[in-house]
Amino acid sequence: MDTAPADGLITSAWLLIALPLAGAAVLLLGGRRTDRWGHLLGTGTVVAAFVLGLLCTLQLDGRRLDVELFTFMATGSLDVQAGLLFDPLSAVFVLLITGVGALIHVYSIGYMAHDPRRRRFFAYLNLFVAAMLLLVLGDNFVALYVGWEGVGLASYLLIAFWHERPSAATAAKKAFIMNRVGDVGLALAIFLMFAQLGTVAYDGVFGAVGTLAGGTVTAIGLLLLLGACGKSGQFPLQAWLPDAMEGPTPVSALIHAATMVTAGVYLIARCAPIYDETPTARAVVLAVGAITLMIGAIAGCAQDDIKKVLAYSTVSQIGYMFLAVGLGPVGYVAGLAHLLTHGFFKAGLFLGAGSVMHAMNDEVDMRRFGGLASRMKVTFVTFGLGYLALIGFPFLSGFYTKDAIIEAAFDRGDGWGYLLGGVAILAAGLTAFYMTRLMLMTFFGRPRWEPGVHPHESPSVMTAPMVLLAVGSVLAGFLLVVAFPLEAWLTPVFGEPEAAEHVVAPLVVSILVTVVMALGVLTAWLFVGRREVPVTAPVRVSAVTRAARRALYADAVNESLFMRPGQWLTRALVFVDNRGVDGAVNGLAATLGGSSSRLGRTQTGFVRSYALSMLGGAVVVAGALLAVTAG
Amino acid sequence: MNTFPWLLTMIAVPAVGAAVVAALPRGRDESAKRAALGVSLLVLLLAVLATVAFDAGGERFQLTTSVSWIPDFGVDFALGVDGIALVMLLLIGVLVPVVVLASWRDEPTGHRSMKTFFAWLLLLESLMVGVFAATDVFLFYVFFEAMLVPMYFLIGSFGGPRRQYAAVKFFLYSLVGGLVMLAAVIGLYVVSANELGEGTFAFDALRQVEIDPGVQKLLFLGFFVAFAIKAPLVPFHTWLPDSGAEAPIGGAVLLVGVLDKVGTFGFLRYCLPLFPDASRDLAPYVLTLAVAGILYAALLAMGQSDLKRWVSYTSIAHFGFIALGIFAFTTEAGTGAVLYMVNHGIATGLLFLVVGMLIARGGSRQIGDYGGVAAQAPLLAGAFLVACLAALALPGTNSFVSEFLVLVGSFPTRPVFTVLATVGIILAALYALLVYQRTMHGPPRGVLLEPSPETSAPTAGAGGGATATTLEAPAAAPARLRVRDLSRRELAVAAPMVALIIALGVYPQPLIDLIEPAVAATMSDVGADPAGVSPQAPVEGTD
Amino acid sequence: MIEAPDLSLAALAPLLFVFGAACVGVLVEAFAPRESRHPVQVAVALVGTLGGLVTSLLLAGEGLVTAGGALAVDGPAVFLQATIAGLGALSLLLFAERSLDPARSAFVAAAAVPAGSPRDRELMTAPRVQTEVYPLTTFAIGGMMLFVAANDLLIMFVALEVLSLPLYLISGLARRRRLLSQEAAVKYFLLGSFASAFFLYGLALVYGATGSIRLSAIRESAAGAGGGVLLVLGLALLVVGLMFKASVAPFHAWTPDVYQGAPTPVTAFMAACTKVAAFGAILRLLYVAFGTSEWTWRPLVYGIAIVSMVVGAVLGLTQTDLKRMLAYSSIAHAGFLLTGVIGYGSGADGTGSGLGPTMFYLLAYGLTTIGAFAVLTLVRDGDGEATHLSKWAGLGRRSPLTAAVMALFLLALAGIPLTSGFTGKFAVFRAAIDDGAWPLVVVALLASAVAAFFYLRVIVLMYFSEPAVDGPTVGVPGLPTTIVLAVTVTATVVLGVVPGAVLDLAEQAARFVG
Amino acid sequence: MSLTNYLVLAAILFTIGAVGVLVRRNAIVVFMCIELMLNSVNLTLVTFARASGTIDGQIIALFVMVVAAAEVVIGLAIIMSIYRTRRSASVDDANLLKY
Repeated sequence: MDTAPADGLITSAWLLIALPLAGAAVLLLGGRRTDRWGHLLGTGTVVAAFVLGLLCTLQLDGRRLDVELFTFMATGSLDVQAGLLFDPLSAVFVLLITGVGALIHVYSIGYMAHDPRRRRFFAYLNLFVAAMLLLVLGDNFVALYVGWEGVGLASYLLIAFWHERPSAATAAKKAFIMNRVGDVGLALAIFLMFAQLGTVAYDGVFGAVGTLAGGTVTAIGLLLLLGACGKSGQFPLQAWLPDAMEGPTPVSALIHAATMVTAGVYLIARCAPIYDETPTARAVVLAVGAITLMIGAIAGCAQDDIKKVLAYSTVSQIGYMFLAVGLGPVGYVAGLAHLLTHGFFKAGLFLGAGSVMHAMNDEVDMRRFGGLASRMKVTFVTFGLGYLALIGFPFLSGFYTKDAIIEAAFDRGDGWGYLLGGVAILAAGLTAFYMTRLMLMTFFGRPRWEPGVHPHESPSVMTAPMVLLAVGSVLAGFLLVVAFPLEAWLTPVFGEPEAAEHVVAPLVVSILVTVVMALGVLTAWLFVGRREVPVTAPVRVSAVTRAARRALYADAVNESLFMRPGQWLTRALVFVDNRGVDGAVNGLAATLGGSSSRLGRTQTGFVRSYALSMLGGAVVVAGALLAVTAG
Repeated sequence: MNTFPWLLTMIAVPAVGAAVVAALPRGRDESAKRAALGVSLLVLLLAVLATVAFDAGGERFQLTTSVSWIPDFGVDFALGVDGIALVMLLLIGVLVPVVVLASWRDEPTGHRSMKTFFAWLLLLESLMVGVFAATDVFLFYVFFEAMLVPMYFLIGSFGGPRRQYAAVKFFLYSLVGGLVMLAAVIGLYVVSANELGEGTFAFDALRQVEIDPGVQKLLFLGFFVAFAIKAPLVPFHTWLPDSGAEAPIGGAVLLVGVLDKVGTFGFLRYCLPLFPDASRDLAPYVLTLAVAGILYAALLAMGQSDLKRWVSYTSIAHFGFIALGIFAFTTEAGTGAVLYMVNHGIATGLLFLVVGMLIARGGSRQIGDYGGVAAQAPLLAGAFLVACLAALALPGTNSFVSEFLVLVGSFPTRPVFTVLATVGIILAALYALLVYQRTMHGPPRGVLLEPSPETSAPTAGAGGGATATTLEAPAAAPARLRVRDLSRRELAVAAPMVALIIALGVYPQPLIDLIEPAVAATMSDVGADPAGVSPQAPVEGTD
Repeated sequence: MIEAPDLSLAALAPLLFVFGAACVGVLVEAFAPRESRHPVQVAVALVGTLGGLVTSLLLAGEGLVTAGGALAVDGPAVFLQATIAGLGALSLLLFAERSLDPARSAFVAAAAVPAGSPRDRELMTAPRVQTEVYPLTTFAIGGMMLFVAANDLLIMFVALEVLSLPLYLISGLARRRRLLSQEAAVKYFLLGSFASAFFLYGLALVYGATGSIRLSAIRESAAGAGGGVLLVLGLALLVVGLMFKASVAPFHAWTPDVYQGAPTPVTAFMAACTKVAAFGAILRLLYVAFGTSEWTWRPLVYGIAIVSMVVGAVLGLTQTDLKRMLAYSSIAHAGFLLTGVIGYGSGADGTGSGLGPTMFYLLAYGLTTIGAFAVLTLVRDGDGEATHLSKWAGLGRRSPLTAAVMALFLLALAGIPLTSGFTGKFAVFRAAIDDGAWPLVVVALLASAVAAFFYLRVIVLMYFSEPAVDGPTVGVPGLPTTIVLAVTVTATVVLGVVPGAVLDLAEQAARFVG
Repeated sequence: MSLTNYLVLAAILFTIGAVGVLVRRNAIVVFMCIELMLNSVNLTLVTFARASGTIDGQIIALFVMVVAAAEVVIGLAIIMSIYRTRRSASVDDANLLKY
């Protein structure tokens, strides 16, 4: 796989990043005077980027094109060029980001209409899009890292958009910090590459990775994985993602469902050449994926906050993707396909949730919903389609992509394969359960609204994107797997797919999955649908439920393992620094002063004592001299 | 063009300016300010022109001036800059006008006239230029010590409540270090006299002297202690939080931004080239101090309740990174370290300035006395955020470039230390964002809160807060902040710094090109490959 | 048949000038009418000292032994004579200041009148001023100049007495706080003569050991015999006598009391000139007489230097009276000077040794310290000078110029670069390290760091603290004090910024003969 | 009779004088003790002069006497003046200056 210099329109691929960045700059620097048209500009830049991206993609036909921009930093043997790599993989992401991004921008026009800080909101959104595009377009790891932390910043700003709310501010900080933990892994991986290969460019690294010792490659792979876990909310760094729902709902849709959180998957797919060299690291990726998808699914079953449910669902869906890419060549495409479809239906679901909250005065507790189907038809339908797509209802997008992953898992053929496949299927059942529960609690049953709440359908500027995404959720799977196979499109990146001989016939898998899914739906109906939903969450519940509600105690663990000891350590060190280090110095000064005044006492003022001291001195001097000469 | 004595002029201009300002009649503060601003801008212009006259590819020291000063001591008044010194001069040139502007409307403690303040400031600038431009060790020492006096008066006369304690502490710490260094300076002279027959202080001549390793260690330590106190490295750091907290904002900026850089500059300019063997032997210990400092100071920063002390501790952590970069002995890390000196000067400068603006509004240094400022002073909050992001070295800000270079350059030779240091970037995120959240986010609270809660129509800044709080926040406090957002003058202070932070974060290469040759030369002095750690460099994991 | 000893009047010119002036002064005292005495005396004294200064400068580069070998008019002698004459002139100017004290003079009108008696009180306000101080001081200066040129122990002893006796007297002549002044005189006198008794006994023992008191002769026999017990004991006692004058610990006990009690101009005179003279003698004794057996005294001086630096620096920390503080500072400086003496270098004539640096240090220190005491005379309250630290609070606000000048002197004493103090320290430390005495230098540096603390404390008081409510008034100096301040300030700065020329002089002068 | 005895005697006298300075309170007596020390030195000097057969010793002794006389004049003057003020010649009473 070799890169050619870019040509034609693609030479201006940098505009993809520049446009939204310029938008952000204008909106931030322009201040109040851009308030009136700020949102339009913000949306415009992303739409423009989408169009450009589309055109570039059409010109691409399977090449890997490099856009050299300028020297970022070059000293000694380190040479970091600011350059873009436009290849099928990045093209896919460009389209996802700008496409879904554009829709969500449009949606936000309506959603944030009443917020006086809407302009800044769009600025941040643009900033995010720019950073995300840099992340997927950069042609070296440093560029990736810059985009990587750039999206982190944007996410921080957007989660904390309503920073008057302490919860929002805290959630934003938590997200940033936990991402930083991952970033350390990514950074160390880069250092290791430079130390071993003397380069940080994709081509250089991927070209030479074969020459490295196995241990080193594994180390690099694991460090990269750490970074991926941080960004994608995977175990053990998953705890920040649900809290991130403190941000405005469009943010949750764009950043914490469709695009940013899937960066980890992108990273691993992009680094396929590295992971191909190290089965160990791949195994860890698999484990992480499997664990996370269970955690997410279990936690999702017990949440009452509609956005939290979707958040945990995201966590578990990304778990699927990790599982896929962890499977190696057979899984990359499946994972990416799921990533794309997930991008559609999860974004749609979030937008739907947003529309519901919009109607319910930003109420998020599903126990306060109910019977909204009649009041909000468009939302209900679009949301419903997204729901079906997510649980993998036959022939909707989720069905295709999820099955592909599960098949790939089984295709490993060994015991692990069956285990992973089983887990995946089980999770599919759980997914069906919690999503159905969500549907029932939200749209069906008797209204349990707060007094004074008058649900109403959202304006068309909001519903239009929902409709489009719903369409996407329905068709995407079919299109990407059957009509225009993503596999073919990505061949230049991942090479020819070897025809996998299936250990379990795909049909069997599909049926199995569908049955389990049906079971999930059924149980949900039995538990939630049949009886009245209590307005306040029941207190006396099984340990399992309690654990699920608290997301298997992830936060508790983090607190007791890191936060508390950290705070204690800090307090201790402050004491040490003041009393110990500084105290030593001041102590020395005090000692000098004390000895000074004590010595001063010898200056009694009596002539005779002075004379005595002189005589003593004389004797000492004489003695000393004699000693010297004698000895 | 190179015949023009740039450096001499850059020393003379502010010195004369100081004299003029000091000579102004009492109460003429306005004119004093204008004069100070003019002079400092002139110096900036000179610095830029000097940079133009400087040929990055040329020989090591350029723009040199040298006249015999004290022949009996073999001392010359020799000036000259390499890339490292030059960028520091640029930093001085940038910071001083900003500081002057920032101190424009300060109401100093007591009834002291601002003109004295600006006179000291300009004198300080002159001496700072001198300390970086000196190529004669004796001359360097003279500037090194003389620099204390203006800073001592800036802290002592215009500082906070505990200024006397802080000033004396600052002076004594530096003096002790300086005196130990004096011993080493003299020793160096004597050694050179024995080696060359004729004693000398000229840097270039001294670099040729072969010094016996044992003696090297002693002399190295002499210099090292002085620089480690200045820089400051843990455990020589406790003076900085006091000075940083008590100094007037302008003084604090120059103290942390430039003065302390003399320490790290000294490592690079004097410790490494003059005592290469000792540097190599003692590097592990220095690196231990450096990394310990990164983690220790970061944790301490989290524990601070005083804004200015907080900034000081973050700086101590950053100095750890600089020291790491210097003593890793690779061109990449060294370049990164020098770049770090500049970037830290700008970033922490902005941090101090913004904190100063906040304190000017609230009249309190306690973090706990502020809250929810962002709601009403978005510009202030924005500037603060940029400063915090630069402090945690976010990509896109200048500090990222330098921190990345330091770490990526240190990793091949010193993996263990580098990994530990890298953990420090998590702590950096913590201490920066913790304080940002406490002061800027959350519901309005603290000293800026109006005693009488009034329910006027929310201004644009607070409106979002209004909707959000009424909708989500439990029992939105009726009491409102009333914070002036940045004034035009304050904008003029913050804007250039923010611009520099981003510009140098996106396109640092020009500075790197200035710095690299000098660093490479230094590294070859300590026997490292000036071409940098070549790929597949044998990784000595034995540190 | 005795042939007259050779006598080079030219070489003796400085001495003749000063002693002549002193004698004239006595005559003036006897015959001139009282009202015209003061100006005349001042004039005579100044002419004498300045004459001494000029002539000794003309003698620069001279190097001969004269007066039958009793006097060595060589580089160090001439340099130090010039220094003493110059510093003496400055001190005399301080004596002559009449515009500061409401009683027109710092000296008591009639020393014989009991302090506090009615007569004393009426004299307090009388216009009558006392003029005996001028000839007395001139004699002292002469004695000092003789001291540094003495080439045999007897002359040294005589010179010692000639310089001491007038000092005993004038330190008791303060116009205000007479009790303190008299007490200072008594203490100084008793301890001083006690010390000279030691010196004398040492002289006797050396004479006994070597059969001669000529320094060169002593050197020969010391080199030959390596010095018997007698010689060593003699050396010890001589050193004690001289160290006392130089106020080196542990022979410093008198210094704080006398400095505090004596009239400030006299203190200035003692602090500057006596130190120069004493160190001149020490250098000559150690280098010329015992130069060949330096291994005997070097460890001793090494130790004494450390003791002196530490005692001076540490005890200075807690002083609350400025004059007392400066006394301890002078003890510490004596230690620093000894580090210069340690730098013995090569060759008994002192070439390439600490001799030149030490002499430079003496000059620099003398000028600075006179200046500091001159500032002290300006700051006054109800009864004379306000020397208590607390009175100086906020002086920087009340009279910036005075405070600035004082700050300069303090920084110089602390040895901050670009002041004469730094140049001097650097020079002597370099000499010491050159001779391998770097541990001593490290101690010295730490000591000066400690000492810096109490200098800083004064600056902190003057600038960083609020003015005291009953603060002192800062008198407007008359012409003499103004001259002194101008000279000392200039010297302190010049010797710090461009010391080259003077360092050269000192280096060229660093040649002992005889 | 050996000259050593004279030296020893002189040494003893010197010591007596020194000790006297330390133990006696009256300023006059203290001063007399110092005179005693000086005179013991004179004895030493003449002894050595005799031993070495030179006359320098005697000459020095003469000088010393003259100087001592001068010292007496000065000393008594100072002591007198303080006595008249304090009405006491005890050196321990002069104790205002200390620490």
